[in-house]
Amino acid sequence: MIFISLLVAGMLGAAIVACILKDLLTAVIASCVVSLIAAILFFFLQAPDVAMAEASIGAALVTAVFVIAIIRTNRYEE
Amino acid sequence: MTFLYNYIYYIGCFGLVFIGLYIILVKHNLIKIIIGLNILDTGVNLFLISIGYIKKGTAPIFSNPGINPNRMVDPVPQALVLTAIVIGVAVLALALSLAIMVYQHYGTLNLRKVKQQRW
Amino acid sequence: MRKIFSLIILGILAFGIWYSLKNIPFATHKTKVGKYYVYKGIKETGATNIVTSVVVNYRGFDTLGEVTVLFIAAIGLGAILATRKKKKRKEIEKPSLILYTGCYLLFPLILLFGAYIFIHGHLTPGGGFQGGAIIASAFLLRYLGCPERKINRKASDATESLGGLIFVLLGLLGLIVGGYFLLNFLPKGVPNLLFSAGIIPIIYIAIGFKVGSELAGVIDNLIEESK
Amino acid sequence: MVNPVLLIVVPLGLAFTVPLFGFISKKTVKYIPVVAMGFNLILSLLLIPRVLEHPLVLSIGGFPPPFCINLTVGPLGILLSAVIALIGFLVSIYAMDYIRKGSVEKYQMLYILLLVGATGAVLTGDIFNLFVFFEILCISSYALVAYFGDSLGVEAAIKYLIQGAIGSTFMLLGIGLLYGMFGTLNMADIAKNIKLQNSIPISLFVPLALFITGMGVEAAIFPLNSWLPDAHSSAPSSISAILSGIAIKIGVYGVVRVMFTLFGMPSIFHLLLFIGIITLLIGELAAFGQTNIKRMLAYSSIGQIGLIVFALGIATPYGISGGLFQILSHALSKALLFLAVGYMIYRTGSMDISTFQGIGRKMPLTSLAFTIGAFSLIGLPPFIGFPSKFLIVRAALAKKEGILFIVLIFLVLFATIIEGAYFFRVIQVLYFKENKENQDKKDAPFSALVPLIILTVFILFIGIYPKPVMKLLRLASWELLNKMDYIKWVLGAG
Repeated sequence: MIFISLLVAGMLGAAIVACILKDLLTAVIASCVVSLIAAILFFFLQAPDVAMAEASIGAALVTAVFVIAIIRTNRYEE
Repeated sequence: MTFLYNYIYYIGCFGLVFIGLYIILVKHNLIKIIIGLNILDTGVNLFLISIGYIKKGTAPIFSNPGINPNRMVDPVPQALVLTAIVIGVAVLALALSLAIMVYQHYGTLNLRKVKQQRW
Repeated sequence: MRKIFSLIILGILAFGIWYSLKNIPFATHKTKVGKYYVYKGIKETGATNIVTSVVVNYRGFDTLGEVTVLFIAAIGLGAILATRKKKKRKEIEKPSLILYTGCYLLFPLILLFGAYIFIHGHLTPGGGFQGGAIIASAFLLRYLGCPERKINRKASDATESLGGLIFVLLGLLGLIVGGYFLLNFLPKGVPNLLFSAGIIPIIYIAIGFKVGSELAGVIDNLIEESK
Repeated sequence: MVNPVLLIVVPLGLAFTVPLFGFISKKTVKYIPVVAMGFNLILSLLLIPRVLEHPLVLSIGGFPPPFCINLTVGPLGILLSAVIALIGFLVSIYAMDYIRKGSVEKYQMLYILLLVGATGAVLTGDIFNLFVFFEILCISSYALVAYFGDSLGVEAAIKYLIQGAIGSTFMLLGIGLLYGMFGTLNMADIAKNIKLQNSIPISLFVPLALFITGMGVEAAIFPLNSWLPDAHSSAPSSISAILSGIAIKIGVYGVVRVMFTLFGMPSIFHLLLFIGIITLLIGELAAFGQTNIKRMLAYSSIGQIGLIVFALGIATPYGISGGLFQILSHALSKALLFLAVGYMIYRTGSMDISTFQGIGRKMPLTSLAFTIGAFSLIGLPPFIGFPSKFLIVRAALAKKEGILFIVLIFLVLFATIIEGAYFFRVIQVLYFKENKENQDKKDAPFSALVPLIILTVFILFIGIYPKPVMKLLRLASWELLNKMDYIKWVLGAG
């Protein structure tokens, strides 16, 4: 239980970091961490299918697409 | 401890929902808003899955014949979330391509400066 | 000002949801639909992974829609980015030998893993979407490591539409054979074997190919068009 | 073998084959939407008599209803799907010549899929499936708004996308809450479980509010409509016709279906009355001040949506028939207006109303179509707008609830006068002003005139002889008002 609480706290912390930071690349990595921890939580909630989808789509591909978009635009929030 | 057990997942998912909504409502940067959408989606998905959970449940897969179907978690929310994740990715990819186009036309990602049309 | 305003809105929303959640206690049995699937699923569809049987068979229409959504996103992204003015891009740095060889060797292995995931979708966790995403990530790796190798756009377009067509045609065959769209009309076989569960593996393989080529196409579009 | 599932599946299959046809010949591609929508039109016309006898409930996958997705094809569903197929068919003929820029193949695919989403959303009987089809509709319209890739279109599309994405997430949250409470996703099954008397508990009000917010974004009801004028005015004209004629109606359908069939409690319908009247006034007042013709039409769409929502909020059989009739009449008239305006803009190269001086003599058929559409929208006899508005006012008068309805009717008539004022201004510019620059303009090509003429014929015919439509509308309003019947169709008598 403590472990899950720590995971949830870490997830919310990463989300807040994604909210605060001005550097978009770091914010994207933080949102990737959110997805990754969410995937672990899915696994603890006995949903291996969803955990797999979240890890491969939510954490990997989405982050890649974000990073490509940031390369094409501007890295810093004005 | 029982409070933690009962509510920790709900706290996590609605925390994500509110942080996501806050980002969307407050920030002006387009990429930041799309990050907010992603976090919001994740939160809603987590909520749907935690609805279907059962105390000491097992995954809904008959990997060996001895598994008791009574202990399995609800498979429906998992199916819904699979759909929702894919839809989320589709919206996100489209949004990012539009963001690239906005940057090309306006030279900025700040939505306050992207204002050719008004009421 | 804006921050305070949005915090007030969020506060109202939080209050409402808190009230609703009191009716939904955590970790208890509450659904009759889920029970039905868990008890009857293996007999009615032959798939040991109940989530797969729900996704492909009981709620197969949703999955058809979901595949369509991804298809729309891939096409829409292509249509939008095609209007972009092409710019000359700086010379890309050549990857080092180790990176190149690593990606070159890993690429077929990841493809194989993705194929394994979606072929065994009805037996183990995983399925068309997860397998497709893994295949797309293999293509992403190849773009990063070996930038001069491109995917064949014509082939990937053809895969996309063939995957979708197979899904629709299987559904229509069910309509012709048994009078219901997406009826599982093939023999169910013995559960826990690879060749079981009727049309479920076929549909998941089609979805796997389709999702893989669509996501790879999305990445390809985003990377290519900016040159 | 006439099965309603073909209404969704055949166009979907054809959309998937478009790239394959594209390999063979690029020219054949533009006929595919015409074929798909023509098929849908014929099929839904064939289905109407059968549905009027008894509503069709089809389960997909061959399992009993609450355990699988089912299509519930009642009078309302078949009416709306016929309207979608009709407008889609005509606009696809129009677009054969109109869309030349960009990748035509992709346009045609997205166009078919938009209509597939709309058809699926009105036919389905499962709340999550409704969400999925809604997403198909929304995502393809985001992409189509930005189809030309110009700065205005991209800006409109990104604003539309952000609001729409928040809306659909809210809807998903609402679905999650309902599933957690009742453990089922079938709409009839949920409706059976919700037994409201006079007050609504907060725990049920929250999902209702989430649904209304989520679908209200697509329906453009009052506080959620800031995306609409941008999106409808920057899209290609054929897409503006579809978005104004069909897409926002699907949003209204979603709101109405959730409120009436799922929750079905009379005291919440008053909410619709006020939302409707505010939307109506804001839309018409904003339209009055516009100089850009497409923006003017877009604001007028907001106003008309307000009128539809107002009529549905009356919640008597006459009121709901009036609202549904208004959906039909607005779909036909607004599609006609946008299609006519499309070629005027194409010929003059500007969206400003003042550049259209003297167009009425040089493009007579297009201008005539515009005039008829405008008259019908204002509600002049003998066009289709007259019986629909008449029905709404009559239903509001029949509701004897003191001064409230008198004031509301007065506001509706006031909005109609504003509407008349700005449309007559445009018509005056078209016919009674001279301009030397517009001397050499030709009329629209044949493929564009055919849909304009067909729409005009429909507007005149239904306006003069509304009886066959009225029968269908009465049954459709009965379907919305009688939640018990709906449950009985799907789940049987038990």
